[in-house]
Amino acid sequence: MNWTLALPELVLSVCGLAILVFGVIPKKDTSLACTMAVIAAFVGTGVLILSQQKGTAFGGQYVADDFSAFMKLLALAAAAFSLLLALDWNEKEKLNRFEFPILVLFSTVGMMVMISANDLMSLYLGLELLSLPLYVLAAFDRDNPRSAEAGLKYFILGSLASGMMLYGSSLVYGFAGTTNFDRLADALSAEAGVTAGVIVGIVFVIAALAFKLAAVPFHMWTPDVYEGAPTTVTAFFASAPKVATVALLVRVLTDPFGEVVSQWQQIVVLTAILSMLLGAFAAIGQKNVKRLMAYSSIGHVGFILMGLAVGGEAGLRGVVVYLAIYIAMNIGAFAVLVAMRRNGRAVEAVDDLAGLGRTDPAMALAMAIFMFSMAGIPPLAGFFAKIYVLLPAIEQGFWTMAVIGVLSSVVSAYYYLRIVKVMYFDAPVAGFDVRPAGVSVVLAGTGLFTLFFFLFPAMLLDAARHAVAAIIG
Amino acid sequence: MLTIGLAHYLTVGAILFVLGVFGIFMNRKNVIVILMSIELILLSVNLNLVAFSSKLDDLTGQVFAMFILTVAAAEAAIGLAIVVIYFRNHGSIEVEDISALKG
Amino acid sequence: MTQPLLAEYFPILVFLGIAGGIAIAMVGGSMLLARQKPNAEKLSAYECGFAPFDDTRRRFDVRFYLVAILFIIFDLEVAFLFPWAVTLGEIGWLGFGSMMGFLGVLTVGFIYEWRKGALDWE
Amino acid sequence: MNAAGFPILSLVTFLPLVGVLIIMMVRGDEAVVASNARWTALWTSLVTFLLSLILWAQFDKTTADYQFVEQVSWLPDFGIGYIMGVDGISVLFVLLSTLLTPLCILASWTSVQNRVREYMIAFLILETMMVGMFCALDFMLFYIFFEAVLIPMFLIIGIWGGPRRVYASYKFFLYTLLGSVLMLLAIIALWFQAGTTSIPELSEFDIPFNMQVWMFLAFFASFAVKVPMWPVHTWLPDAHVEAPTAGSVILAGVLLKMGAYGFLRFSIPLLPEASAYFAPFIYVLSIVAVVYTSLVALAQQDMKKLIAYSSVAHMGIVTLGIFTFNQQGIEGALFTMLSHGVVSGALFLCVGVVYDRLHTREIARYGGVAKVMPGYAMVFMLFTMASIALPGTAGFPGEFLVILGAWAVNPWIALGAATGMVLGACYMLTLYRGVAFGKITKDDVRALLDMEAREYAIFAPLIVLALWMGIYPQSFLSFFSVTVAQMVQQHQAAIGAASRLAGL
Amino acid sequence: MAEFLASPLGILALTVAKTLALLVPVLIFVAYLTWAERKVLAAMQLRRGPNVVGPMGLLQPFADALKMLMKETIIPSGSSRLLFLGAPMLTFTLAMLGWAVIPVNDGWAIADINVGILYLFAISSLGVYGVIIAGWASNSKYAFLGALRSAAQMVSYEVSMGFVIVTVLMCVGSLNLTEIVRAQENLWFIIPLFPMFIIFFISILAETNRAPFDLPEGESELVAGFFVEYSSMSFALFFLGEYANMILMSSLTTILFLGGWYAPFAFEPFTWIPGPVWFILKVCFCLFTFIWVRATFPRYRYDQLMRLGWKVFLPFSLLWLVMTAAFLKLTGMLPA
Repeated sequence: MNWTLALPELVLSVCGLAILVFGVIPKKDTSLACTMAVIAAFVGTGVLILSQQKGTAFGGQYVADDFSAFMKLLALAAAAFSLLLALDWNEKEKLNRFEFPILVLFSTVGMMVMISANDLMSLYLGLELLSLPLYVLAAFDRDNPRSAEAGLKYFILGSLASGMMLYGSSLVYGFAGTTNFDRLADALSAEAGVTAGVIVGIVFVIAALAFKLAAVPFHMWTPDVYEGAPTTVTAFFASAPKVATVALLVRVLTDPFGEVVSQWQQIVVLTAILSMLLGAFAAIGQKNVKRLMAYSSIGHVGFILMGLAVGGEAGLRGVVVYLAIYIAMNIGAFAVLVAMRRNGRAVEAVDDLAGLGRTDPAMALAMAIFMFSMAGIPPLAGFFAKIYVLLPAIEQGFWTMAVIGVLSSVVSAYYYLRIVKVMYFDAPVAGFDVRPAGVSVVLAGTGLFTLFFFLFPAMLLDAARHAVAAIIG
Repeated sequence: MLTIGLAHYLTVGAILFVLGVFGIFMNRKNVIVILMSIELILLSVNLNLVAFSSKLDDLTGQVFAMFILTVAAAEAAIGLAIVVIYFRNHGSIEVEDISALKG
Repeated sequence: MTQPLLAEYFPILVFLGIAGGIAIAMVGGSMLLARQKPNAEKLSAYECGFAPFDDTRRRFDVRFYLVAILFIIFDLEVAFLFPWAVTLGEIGWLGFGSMMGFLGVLTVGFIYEWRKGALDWE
Repeated sequence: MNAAGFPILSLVTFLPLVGVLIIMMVRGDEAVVASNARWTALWTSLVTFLLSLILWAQFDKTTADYQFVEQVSWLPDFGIGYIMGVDGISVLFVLLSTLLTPLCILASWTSVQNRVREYMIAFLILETMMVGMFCALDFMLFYIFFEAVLIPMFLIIGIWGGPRRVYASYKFFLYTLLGSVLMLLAIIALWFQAGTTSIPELSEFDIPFNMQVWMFLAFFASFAVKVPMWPVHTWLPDAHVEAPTAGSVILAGVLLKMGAYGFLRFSIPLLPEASAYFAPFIYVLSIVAVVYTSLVALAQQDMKKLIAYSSVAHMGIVTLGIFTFNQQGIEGALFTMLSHGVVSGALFLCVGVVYDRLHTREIARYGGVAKVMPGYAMVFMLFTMASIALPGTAGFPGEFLVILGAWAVNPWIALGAATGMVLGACYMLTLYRGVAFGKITKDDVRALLDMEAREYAIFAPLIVLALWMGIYPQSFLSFFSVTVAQMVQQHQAAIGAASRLAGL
Repeated sequence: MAEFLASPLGILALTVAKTLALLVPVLIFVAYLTWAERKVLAAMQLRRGPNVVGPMGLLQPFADALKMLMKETIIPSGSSRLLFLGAPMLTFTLAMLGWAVIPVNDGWAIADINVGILYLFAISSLGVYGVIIAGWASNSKYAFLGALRSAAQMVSYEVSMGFVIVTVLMCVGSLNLTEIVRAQENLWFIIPLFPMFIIFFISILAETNRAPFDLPEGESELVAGFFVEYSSMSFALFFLGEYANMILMSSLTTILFLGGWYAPFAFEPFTWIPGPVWFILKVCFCLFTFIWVRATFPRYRYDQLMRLGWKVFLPFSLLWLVMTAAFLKLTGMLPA
């Protein structure tokens, strides 16, 4: 029982519990200290992951490999950055309750479990541990009707998704006889193992994960939840959980279901295409930045799914690289959203960004970088992300998907440009309140990464290659 | 005497599942009904798992069912809490009223 | 497929039938035997002389929800404890430790609830 | 390492970014920042230009090989490297870019008053991207520079442009992006075929014909928009009209050449059979562009629009020349590109001179400018003549060579091109007459002052060039004649090989 | 005959007979419990109690039953009829259902299922439904509030009850009720687990809504709580259900802590008396304590009640559970 492999998760959980106790005991406000403690815990866990051994534990339920390590680090970084963003905003919005970082922490633990899941059971547990805090976080601004509604919607649809996943898992279990990924792969590699029941189960599982990932046609909740939830929560939503879900999807589709590629590939291709198209077109008319980002995220998920549909070493590497770059851009963009406060009130209309190029050139520059990058304009990181996904797609002959992908990225460039246009071309309205330090740190980090990624792409690429090798080999 | 076999359990499970899904989408009255529908879905899954577990003579399914029960409890707790928050803000838990966010 | 197991529960089914039958017979018998003479006043809900002026079920204290939620959590804990307790002799120190970890987590939750005042009624 | 002894191309490419850094670091009130930004940008671009003159001096005109080559491993996994180098085709464009940039900065000295710092930064970044694009010897690298140009140009048009700048900038951006993403797909496909994106290696590689067709279409989508060829030229008049003067200059002087350069660098050497296959199609589009846009230009009231349409017509001549696949045609096309870069840039500057004074570009608002601004009238006339391709000016040798080359292919095509030249004379002279001659009817025109020293300084090098290119074209032709000769030879070899294959 | 008994119909007939043989005495027991309660209370309050109907009022329960039977069944106009009538039936049925697994003597349980304690625990949990449905269906504020209070109270104490049961199970190693009793052959669990016994006993008081935890039906504030709207036989069913539950819980206490059918000392003359008699005696003792408590203690305030359940019993029983587990584990005294 080599449970020490799961040490990062265990340590993080224990830290979470300790911080919870530490946060609740004193009478005074402990939110700042708790946030800092959680960030420290994230950093510590990251170090642990780096020094972690590889292998499987808990009777095959849990696997620690290079892939999981990479994804976990990514998720931890995303979570830590989201928390940095949350510091000031939550305080101003009177959301500075110490539960916030702790919920983020537990959600992150869920992600880590999910990333390391090697069994439908641990997959489910991780997914729920990830989701449950998110439901709460969405409704965190409990006196705000929109937040409560976002929480409710997210909860209902999220629960439905996990129900679907469970139903699928039960079928897979019943017809394949096991829930363990390795044994599933064995079972499915036999001709007789692939029965209709298993296929239905797999479809259900994939659909549920697509739900969590907000891929079309399971995206309905995304814009509402993104808009309704507090901005800092949305920043978290849009980043870290995506890492975990994608990681899981990668593992599930390559490891146990890899033997039945032909059964799910078309579904993923279709989902990818629809997501890219919807992400491109639906965002055009949006007035609310958060909504816009929601649709944008759907489009990016489409690209990620493209890599997944293509599969293989190159495809998965594309997924990993895209994900990492997307997370950086996205958190950066949300940092700007978090800084959108005027006279002490949070604003979130696209037009509120008007003239940011005058009033806060640095932030406007960063935002412009993120927008151009998301649109896929070289030499920014987003361009490379798209390349690494398009590359295998074309290699494997997925021409339709690739062409639709690039065309949708042109369409989406339209609305990314709109933000740049509003910031630089439009007459300034009153400036935003002073940019909080946390936002500046995040902006600087993600902005420099996005801008200068092209100088040393090899670092990320090598890491991605190692990660993918672990899951393919 | 009628022997109750795997197919029967699966059929009941499928019916419950479909009922649950329809309960979520068709329901126009009350959010609590949605929560109950979710429980129904989880129930159907448990039924499936336990039936399979018995059929396969493998404990995994039952362990899985236990986990689902646990998580379902947590989920129900959170769901109830969110419904309460929602109710306090909107003064109603009618499904048709959930439309402040649109686009 | 599980006939022997079900057979053990057969008496319970019989029990259920008989007990339910008695209950129905008692209520039904009373309704048949006794004179039924309802009127509007008699059928109105009990109020201290007022006409009822609000929907009864409209709102109630959120703390009841809280108790319900707490119950769900702790009752589940008990559900896990049952099999653990019965097999404690066979599962070794790892089994013991796991449950202690689980209880520890719950204790932290309990401390949290306590400090947050979830356990105070007033 | 190379002929210059140091990585000169990278230095020329990235030197402007040093200027950007300096400008970004300046703190102080707006006036200080603005003047600092102007001077820094000017000096940076001048130093860059001077540095680039080394290329002129050290370029070996006797070989068609790539020179000053630098190679650094960049994305070894994907076979993408950072490869820079120039040959006869590109070296003069590097010089053209580095020359026009300081002129543009000078031209914007007083006309751009708000957000000077950002403006200068945008221009310097633009310079980096342009130079980088012409130097890139890796297809992916090329694409990156090619696309990245969009960002500063979008901002230049959108922020400092005219009333419909938002529309124009969007149109510019999206048109070009749409074209280039298709090219991106083709690049990726090519990459898989060849396993590399290095241009020298790619040109050794044979691509099956049906794949060539698809790739040609994808490349065409990108380059044709950029050139721009009829009928995807409509972004150009909008962009030109709305862009600030310097933006128009760069746009006409360099950015339009990117498309034609792309044809020369990629379409023809990499896809010789497909190029030959599509050549008639290109001829038709080019002739239509030349004739149609000339007619449209005749009807314009707006000076910039008129020149913009004339650019489309000139670029039609260029594409025509490129696809003749013979020495004269391609040399002519290259020369026309250079001369057009100088001349149309200068024309836009001419418009800018009067626009700065009266803030209108309507031809009818002027008239009789020659009386009050004799110096300006002289300069303007010179460039008008050059644009008409009067012998002795920069425009002539190129267009003449193209017509010669076209004649070799098909006399009717040459006739079409010649018609364009005639029409060009019509609209250019109309423009010039409308602005310079006639009675002065408006008071504000009467009060116009002639050009000042700074403006002469801007025009001086252009005048020199326009005359030099016209009178002694050989000093420019010599740069690329060897390269072109080799290109033509390779093309014919490839076509021959293909037809032999087909014959088998 | 033997052949008939082996046939399905025969099994059915036998089971019905067994069931009736248990249920009828239980119902009579319930009836006399009400009589006994009044008598004991009267004695404690120096009164006489029922003494008119029959000798010593022994026929009083039947008189009461007859009266109930002849009363009009009132169904309030705003109520949900089906639920309104269903709730008392449910309560009653559940109270009866538990008896199916109670072993009065070794091997005497009608359904000797291997998870008997879980079954009982589940049945007693379901009791909440009767209460909630009654309160909801009545459409009366008092009933509704009473039902909520009752439900909250029942679930609150159920948790600590659960912990207590788990502690006992650890000492037994089985979920079977007969096994649990057998494990106490030498030592009743009341001795090593005395604190848990106390908690358990108090919890079942709360679980059955008995004084001093009878707030849900607190006459002074809620005029009988969740069954304020009930009359006639449906009222009687609640009543019967409550008393049947008391007896059931007493039996459970007997099984868990008081050694079931075993004599207190395993030597003569105690062993002369048969097991079932010991069992009934122990149950009677518990019931007497129930009534004794009612006569002695004032009613709790609701917040005190919740405080006691959540803040005292829950942590204490949890702690005791952990300590017991650790002790058993360390000393190796666990049943293997």
